[in-house]
Amino acid sequence: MAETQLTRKDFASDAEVKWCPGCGDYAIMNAVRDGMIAAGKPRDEVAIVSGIGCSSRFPYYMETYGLHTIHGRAAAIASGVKVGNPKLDVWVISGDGDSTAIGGNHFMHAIRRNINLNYVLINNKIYGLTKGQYSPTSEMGQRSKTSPYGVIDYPMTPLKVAMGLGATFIARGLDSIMKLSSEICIRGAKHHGLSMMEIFSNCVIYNDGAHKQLSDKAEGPNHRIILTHGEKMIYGADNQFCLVQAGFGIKKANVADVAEADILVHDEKNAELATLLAGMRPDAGLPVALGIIYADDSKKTYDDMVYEQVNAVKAKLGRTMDQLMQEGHTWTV
Amino acid sequence: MAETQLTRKDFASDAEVKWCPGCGDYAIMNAVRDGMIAAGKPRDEVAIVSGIGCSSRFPYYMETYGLHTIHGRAAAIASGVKVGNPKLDVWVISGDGDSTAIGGNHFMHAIRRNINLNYVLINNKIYGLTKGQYSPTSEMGQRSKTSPYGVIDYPMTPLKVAMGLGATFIARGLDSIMKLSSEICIRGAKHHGLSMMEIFSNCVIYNDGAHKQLSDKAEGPNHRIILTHGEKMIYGADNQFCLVQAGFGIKKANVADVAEADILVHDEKNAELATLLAGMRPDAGLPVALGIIYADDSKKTYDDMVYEQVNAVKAKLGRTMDQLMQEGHTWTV
Amino acid sequence: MAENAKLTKSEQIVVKFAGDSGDGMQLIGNQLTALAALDGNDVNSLPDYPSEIRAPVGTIAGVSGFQMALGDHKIYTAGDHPDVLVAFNPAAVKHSSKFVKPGGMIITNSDSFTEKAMEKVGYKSNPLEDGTLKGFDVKAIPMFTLVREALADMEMPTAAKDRCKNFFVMGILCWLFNKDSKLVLDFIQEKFGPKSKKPLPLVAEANTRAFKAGLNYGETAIMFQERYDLGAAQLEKGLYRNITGNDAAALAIAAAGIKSGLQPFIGSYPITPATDLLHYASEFKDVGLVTMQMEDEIAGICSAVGAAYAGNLAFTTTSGPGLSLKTEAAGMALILELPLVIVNVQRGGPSTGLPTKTEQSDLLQSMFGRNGDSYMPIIAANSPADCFDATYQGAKIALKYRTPVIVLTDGYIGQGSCPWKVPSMDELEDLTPYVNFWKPEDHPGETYQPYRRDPETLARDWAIPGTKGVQHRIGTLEKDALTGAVSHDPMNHQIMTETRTNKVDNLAAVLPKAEINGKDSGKVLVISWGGTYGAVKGAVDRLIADGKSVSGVNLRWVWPFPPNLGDIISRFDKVLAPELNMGQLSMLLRSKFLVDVVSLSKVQGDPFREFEVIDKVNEMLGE
Amino acid sequence: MAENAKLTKSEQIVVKFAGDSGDGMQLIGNQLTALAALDGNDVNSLPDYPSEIRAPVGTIAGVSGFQMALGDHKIYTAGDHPDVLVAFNPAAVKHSSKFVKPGGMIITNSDSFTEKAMEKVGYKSNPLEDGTLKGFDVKAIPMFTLVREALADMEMPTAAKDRCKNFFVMGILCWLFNKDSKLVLDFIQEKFGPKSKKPLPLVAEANTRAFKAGLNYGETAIMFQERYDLGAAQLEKGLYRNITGNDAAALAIAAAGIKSGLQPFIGSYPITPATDLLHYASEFKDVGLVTMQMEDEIAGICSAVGAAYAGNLAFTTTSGPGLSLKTEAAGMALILELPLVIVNVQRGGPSTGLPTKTEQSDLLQSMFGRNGDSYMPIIAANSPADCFDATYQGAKIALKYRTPVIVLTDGYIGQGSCPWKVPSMDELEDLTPYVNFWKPEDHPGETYQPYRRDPETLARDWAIPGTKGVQHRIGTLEKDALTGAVSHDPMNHQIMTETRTNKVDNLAAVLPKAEINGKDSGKVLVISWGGTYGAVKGAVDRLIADGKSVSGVNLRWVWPFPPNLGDIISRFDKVLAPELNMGQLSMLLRSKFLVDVVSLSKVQGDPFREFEVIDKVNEMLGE
Ligand SMILES: Cc1ncc(C[n+]2csc(CCOP(=O)(O)OP(=O)(O)O)c2C)c(N)n1
Ligand SMILES: Cc1ncc(C[n+]2csc(CCOP(=O)(O)OP(=O)(O)O)c2C)c(N)n1
Ligand code: SF4
Ligand code: SF4
Ligand SMILES: [Mg+2]
Ligand SMILES: [Mg+2]
Repeated sequence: MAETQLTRKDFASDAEVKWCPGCGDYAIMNAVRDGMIAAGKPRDEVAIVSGIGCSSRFPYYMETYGLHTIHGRAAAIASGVKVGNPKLDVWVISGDGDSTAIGGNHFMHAIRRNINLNYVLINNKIYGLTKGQYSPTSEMGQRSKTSPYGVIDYPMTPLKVAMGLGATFIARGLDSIMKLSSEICIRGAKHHGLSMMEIFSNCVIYNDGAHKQLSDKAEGPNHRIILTHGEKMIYGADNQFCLVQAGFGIKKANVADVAEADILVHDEKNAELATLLAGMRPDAGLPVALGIIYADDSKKTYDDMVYEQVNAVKAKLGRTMDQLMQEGHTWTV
Repeated sequence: MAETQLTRKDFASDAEVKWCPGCGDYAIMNAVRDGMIAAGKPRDEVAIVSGIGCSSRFPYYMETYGLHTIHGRAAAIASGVKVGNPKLDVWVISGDGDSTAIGGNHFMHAIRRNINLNYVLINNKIYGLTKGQYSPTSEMGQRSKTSPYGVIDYPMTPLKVAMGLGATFIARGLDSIMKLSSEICIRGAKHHGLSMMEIFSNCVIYNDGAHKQLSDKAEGPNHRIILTHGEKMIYGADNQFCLVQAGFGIKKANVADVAEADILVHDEKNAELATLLAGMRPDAGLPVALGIIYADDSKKTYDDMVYEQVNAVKAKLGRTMDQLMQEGHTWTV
Repeated sequence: MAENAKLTKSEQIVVKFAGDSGDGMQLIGNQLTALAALDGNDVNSLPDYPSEIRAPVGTIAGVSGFQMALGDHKIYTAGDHPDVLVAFNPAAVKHSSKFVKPGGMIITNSDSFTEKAMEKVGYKSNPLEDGTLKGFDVKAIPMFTLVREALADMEMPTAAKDRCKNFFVMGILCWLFNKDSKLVLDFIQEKFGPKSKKPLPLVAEANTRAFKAGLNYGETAIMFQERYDLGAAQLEKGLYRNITGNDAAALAIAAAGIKSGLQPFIGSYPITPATDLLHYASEFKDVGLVTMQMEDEIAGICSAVGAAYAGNLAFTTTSGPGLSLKTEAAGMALILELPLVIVNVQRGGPSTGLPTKTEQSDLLQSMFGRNGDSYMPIIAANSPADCFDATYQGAKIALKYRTPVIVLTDGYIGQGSCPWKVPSMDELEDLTPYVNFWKPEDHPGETYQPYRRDPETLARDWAIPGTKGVQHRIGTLEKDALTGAVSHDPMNHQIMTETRTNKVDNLAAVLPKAEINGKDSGKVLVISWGGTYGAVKGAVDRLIADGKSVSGVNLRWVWPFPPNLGDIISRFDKVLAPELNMGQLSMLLRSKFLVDVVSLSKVQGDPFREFEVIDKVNEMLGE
Repeated sequence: MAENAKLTKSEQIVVKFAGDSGDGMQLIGNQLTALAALDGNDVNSLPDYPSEIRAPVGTIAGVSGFQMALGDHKIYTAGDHPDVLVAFNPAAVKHSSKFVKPGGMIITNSDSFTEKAMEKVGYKSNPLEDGTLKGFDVKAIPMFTLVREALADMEMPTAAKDRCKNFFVMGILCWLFNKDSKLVLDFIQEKFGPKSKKPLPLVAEANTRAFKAGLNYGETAIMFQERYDLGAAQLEKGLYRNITGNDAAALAIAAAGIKSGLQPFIGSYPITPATDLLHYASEFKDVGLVTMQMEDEIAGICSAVGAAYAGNLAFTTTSGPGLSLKTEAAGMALILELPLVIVNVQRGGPSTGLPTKTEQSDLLQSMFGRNGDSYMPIIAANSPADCFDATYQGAKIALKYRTPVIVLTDGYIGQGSCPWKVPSMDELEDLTPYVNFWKPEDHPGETYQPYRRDPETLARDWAIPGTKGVQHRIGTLEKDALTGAVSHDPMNHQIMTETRTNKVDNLAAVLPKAEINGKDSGKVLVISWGGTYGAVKGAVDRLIADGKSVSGVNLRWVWPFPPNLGDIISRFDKVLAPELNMGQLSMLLRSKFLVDVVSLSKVQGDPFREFEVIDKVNEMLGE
């Protein structure tokens, strides 16, 4: 059917996109469209569920089924959509506030249950829609409308938490590296299980430059590493840095100073390694990990198990509704 | 003052304890009392905040200030108590459902903020008060009133999640090992920062034997390891097993088969190690880690920073309330 | 001997069991209920247990009770004052004897009146001897002694033998109420016999013997001068089953799903006293009912909204505090205009309040507990069995009008039980006509408009994800009255707000008219809703029988009100609304009809007794 | 030239600015507000911006508006129809011209009427020329051209120069309204001059020139035939400041904490339109106000309850959907009987609804949005400045009665601004008497009982953690009426439920009597509450001036009602309640007083205009 030849354009609804000029979310939307194209589902079998936030306006701009819900609950609602109709390709689009502040509990449990959702966490480290308050992913000391003297909450690293919950797929992208974001969404779309895709986005109005350290043309490459399965962990503007093991941890080294064999090789299937990679932060002298950090298709999804159980009970007991109603002590008058 | 010579008895209120005979919570209450004694605060400077659940009945039985609140919110309420009056020694007592189901979001953020709370998570892997439904810590396949055909949710490991959130103190105890629980509560009480103390409890009515694998006289020692800082990780009924490093992970070995030097030594201050230890599960062939798994006093607490900031602003701006009210454009009529 | 114990015909007997919560009071209560029901009586029961899982043994706080009324006619409540109290220990006597009707019978286990047990509840001397209970017909029976005798030659621990006292008592009652002992013997076999799930031959044997010993004791002990004989109630013909309100609602959920052709779905989180509903529903996987126990109430309703969006027939179940957590998401279902049924089993409030006790204090929360102008229909179940129909009707209206509906029950009817005439699936109304998903093939040449409405019901056109070619976006911001696109247009908001309100108001027109119990006009009209139905019906019947100018009307739908309610009210001098709250329905009636409705308010964790309503009405009649 | 432009005295001028949301409409509006206020006028303003952060440039959806009324007398609203509309682009003209009063003035930037800009909003031809605007006094001014000329020799990008058009317009208005230009010049220096936070000499220079160019243009261009001259309003003597409702509430929170001797605490979560309150309050660290931005609304109120328990003066701030999430925890504060103030800035509902628009539809949610019978006092602010007093009074009652109190404001008064007579801390009522923590030393020989009550207020004895020797336990289960220990006793629950209700009802007796605006009796009584105060006050004043038999009464406390309200109502033939909802107050009034209150309901995200109230009253008067 024609649907398989879909292009990004086909996924654009006729609603006018209302993000600020320069908002990072534009690029991310294209990446998500690439993911949907790759998944190959017809548009009318795709449902996007979002919460509330600038990023959560996303569904309006997509030529699929879309549900713009309430703040923080997208993961719980999407869980119901997926279990309600497992044939649908269900995406969650949510901001850092939506997912890690008010939505934290549903974020946790959707990951724990490994429901087969494609979850895009658009992280601009700020509450954009409400005009600039700090979020759980904002940095210590960051000044915002509600932290005029600086944030005193330690920032949360969503992907690290996700690994603690047994995530089966985690990846991290950056709005300004379009190609990478697309790869992530394509792999995520195909992953069987919950794909947690955190993509850094730049809020030009309320947190401009939040990711500059990573996106900077010259310096960026020295503070980020783009992981590829099976390849050595070498990074830097001139590939001068690498990562090596140190005890149970990872440390940065100069390629020049270490034996090639000591340079770590990325393994998407290594959960312990992924946990460490997900948590790397520049303030600890380590690069931020981008790309597909962890991907394991071997774990059953919650939605699969729901229907396995339903079918098992049908096979084992197979009562009819009339039988159910007539169970127990009955008598006739 | 006499208060320093306090005994467990002194911490017993005159309310009749209404837990079922044999409930694991009795032992845990004694451990907590030991912790409070060690902390050395007078009873009227101790506040216990609990949610709802059998375990959350706890405050009624303690001769301290106590607040039995609503389901799942104890951590958020206790955060307000501690910030409201940092002089108080504030304890949170909460069940696995209270903390990891409905209370999951507050559990996460209290840990992330490292508020100076002593948090006892009483984990019986069931909803006791409501008579036996599975909880997020229940095992796959477990049968309960709401999972007559077996649980299909993957279980959550609270301490692993806690490490993902940057916890500064995590420990795990078992109701039947009284001495260990006391040690944990004593260290936890003294820790500056949020002390997350998970203590397994046996619900004799609705989930009897949930921890049998660990508590069993004969077999228990083969499935658990009691960690001591600086000591080798050797365990087993006859100290026959040990833990050794395997890549970025940990594996079980027979003491007989490995060089002594390869046996891991516990280091409370190693976060990467702690993350691995917190996540060890018998179904992965590893013992459950008990004892103090991680303890790091170096991180500032949220409550400290609140007042540091208040004082800094007082010093820097030091406006009076009248000045605040008269700010901006004013005119006199 | 039996000969000289005369058999008195009686119309209704009220029995109450009281003992330690560990002593299986609910079990024995349910057994007698079943026994009486199987014998053709109508039965209504009211369990009443402490909120602690295991309150301390032998204390007042630890007393677990189970009251029931059996009759040869339709029974509407578990009765006012027990004719017979079976109190298994001193605590039970102390706790419950005061409720027994003057001259009523108190059967108790004299073996349990030890010094220790008595002082634990503050009896200085033995109440069975010191006249504390004078005015009652006390039967002090050494149950342990007699049961141990009966099981003397059996190899089992005394504790186990003592547990058989319950069946010993069943024996006495079986004789006392002239029931067919075979039913009990069969029951013992069913439960413990070889064909049972886990056969326990020893237990079966022991209980059988204890039961027979009880029967004998009744016949032989001279202490019983009279026996009660209840004729069969004239119930509608059909297959009957004794059922609790929570179980009935669970069945209705599955049945409604099947009859609508949609997958039934429950997104929920456990909470007393609603949890039993989820327990029972969780067993229905084989008929395709999907239940998700979510991480909290918010996720419970949210998963249900998601399932509804995907085209399931979605429900969420809860009690008071849980409902207050669901309010924001209920508002979402409302503005999305998706069908959703919220079953709320009311309990004592505010806050955690009295979790195991009944109350009707969530009515106004159900009406108004959402931000913005957001009205939704509310239906109330008026008996355990009626929970089936109320839930089924709620589902029908939710589908037909594309709206969330709240079904209100309460701890009393949710946990209480009564006989239920089991419908066959064929009898139940077909719900498929109310689904009518919008599909392009049914509307050639039309373009789909998510908020185009059916002119009569105002239900919007509903197309679910997966429908070919009509992918579209909806959300919780105010939206255009036709396209559903986000709209900040002032007049559009006015129109949408009015439309949402009218949708619910219009429902009134098609709701069944309220039926009057009694004359069309008169001095006092008593309005009941939900759990107060039984006591009011019983009271009004008795008042009418006494020739009083009183009528009753019951509200099945609490919002909107039935079309003829205003007219009915206008034909009475005074209006009384008995409620287990501080006057919540009264306030709705007053504001709607500007009538000085008198509120009879009771908040004691306990349903109304008929006499309480009768006394109030008489007071209003000036008598 | 100035000479031939005559200076007409006028009592009130309504001005509206409209332009792209990026164009600084709110800024210029606030500047004119300040200018007029500094000049002694009374001012009332109403911002109105799109909910999108950045709605597309040049579209209707992207139009940001700011309306204000300036007068030589007390001004209660931002006015009905603008006398002068300043519309910066075609979209603004299309969006706002219809509101302008017949014959009113429309000042616009003719340079912005490009083909592209016009077709973007569907103008086929130029409305400035094709008669679309006939009936209005259109001043089409080539602003860009004129400003660029004025700044010709300055080194700055044209875009930057064009931005100076706002001060150019300020120049025109300054002349048109006969204001003192010095005030504006000072303002420019304050903002950009050498002494400002970040000096921008170039911008200062450019804006100064643009402003002067505007002044000149007014004087010299023959297009203006008349100027307006407003005398100073007779305001109460004192120091004034222009303030928004949210800022006023933030100040009240800090002030109440200080005057009660307790640490002020806010536990909150951002939500439009309440967030500005939290923004401003977050700056008050130096006076010791602690603000915690929590992970969600539930944690926001829960942290506040915790802080209250610890002895802080605790607040939580939110809007509609946030309030619905706080309901369960509000019930906790209620049963714990702890002081807590919930400030709710109402917005358009249901669900996410219209986040940036105003509405009064959370009244019934505030009344009833909790499980169980759970009443709490509700106070409503009736103007931006009044948000200070309403919040302060709310805190006082919360402390005095140990109860949660809800303070209702709305998007209109929360974000709108008006002059505020700044009180000195000495003037403010001392709140320490209402704190009186229970300390053993004050009660020799007494034992502390958490639920012993003050016989008059029914406030319970309050001892906070850290108090020597009185450690005790309280919780959310129903508790003993004296000791606070868990109690399942039926009568105790009845007593406690009644006590909690009475506590709020009794408050009525000591509340200030409602004051009548107009005669004590008559044909129509108009009842206002909160944000409707201004429009009703203005309307009733005008109706009275026209000799109509109309009076007004405003409800400061919405629950309980003022003691004399029933008496007042009884003295009027008809009662009207205008509300920005579907009739929520009406329903409370109807049920309480059994009077057929007429509801004037408006849900358009926009406050009432005086004429809307006047028309309705006239209709009721049959005129
Ligand atoms: C219940 C509720 N609480 C708060 C809000 C206000 N609110 C809307 S979006 C938002 C946060 C947005 O931040 P984020 O999720 O990071 O999305 P972004 O705008 O940055 O893309 C908040 C606090 C709301 N709409 N509903
Ligand atoms: C808002 C709300 N939802 C649900 C409940 C019902 N409830 C009370 S305790 C509980 C779970 C108890 O489990 P846990 O926290 O593990 O404590 P335990 O009883 O096992 O010690 C539940 C579901 C409630 N009281 N309030
Ligand atoms: S405010 Fe920030 S996040 Fe929102 S649309 Fe604009 S740039 Fe994007
Ligand atoms: S039910 Fe279980 S958890 Fe609750 S008190 Fe009894 S044993 Fe303990
Ligand atoms: Mg964000
Ligand atoms: Mg538990």
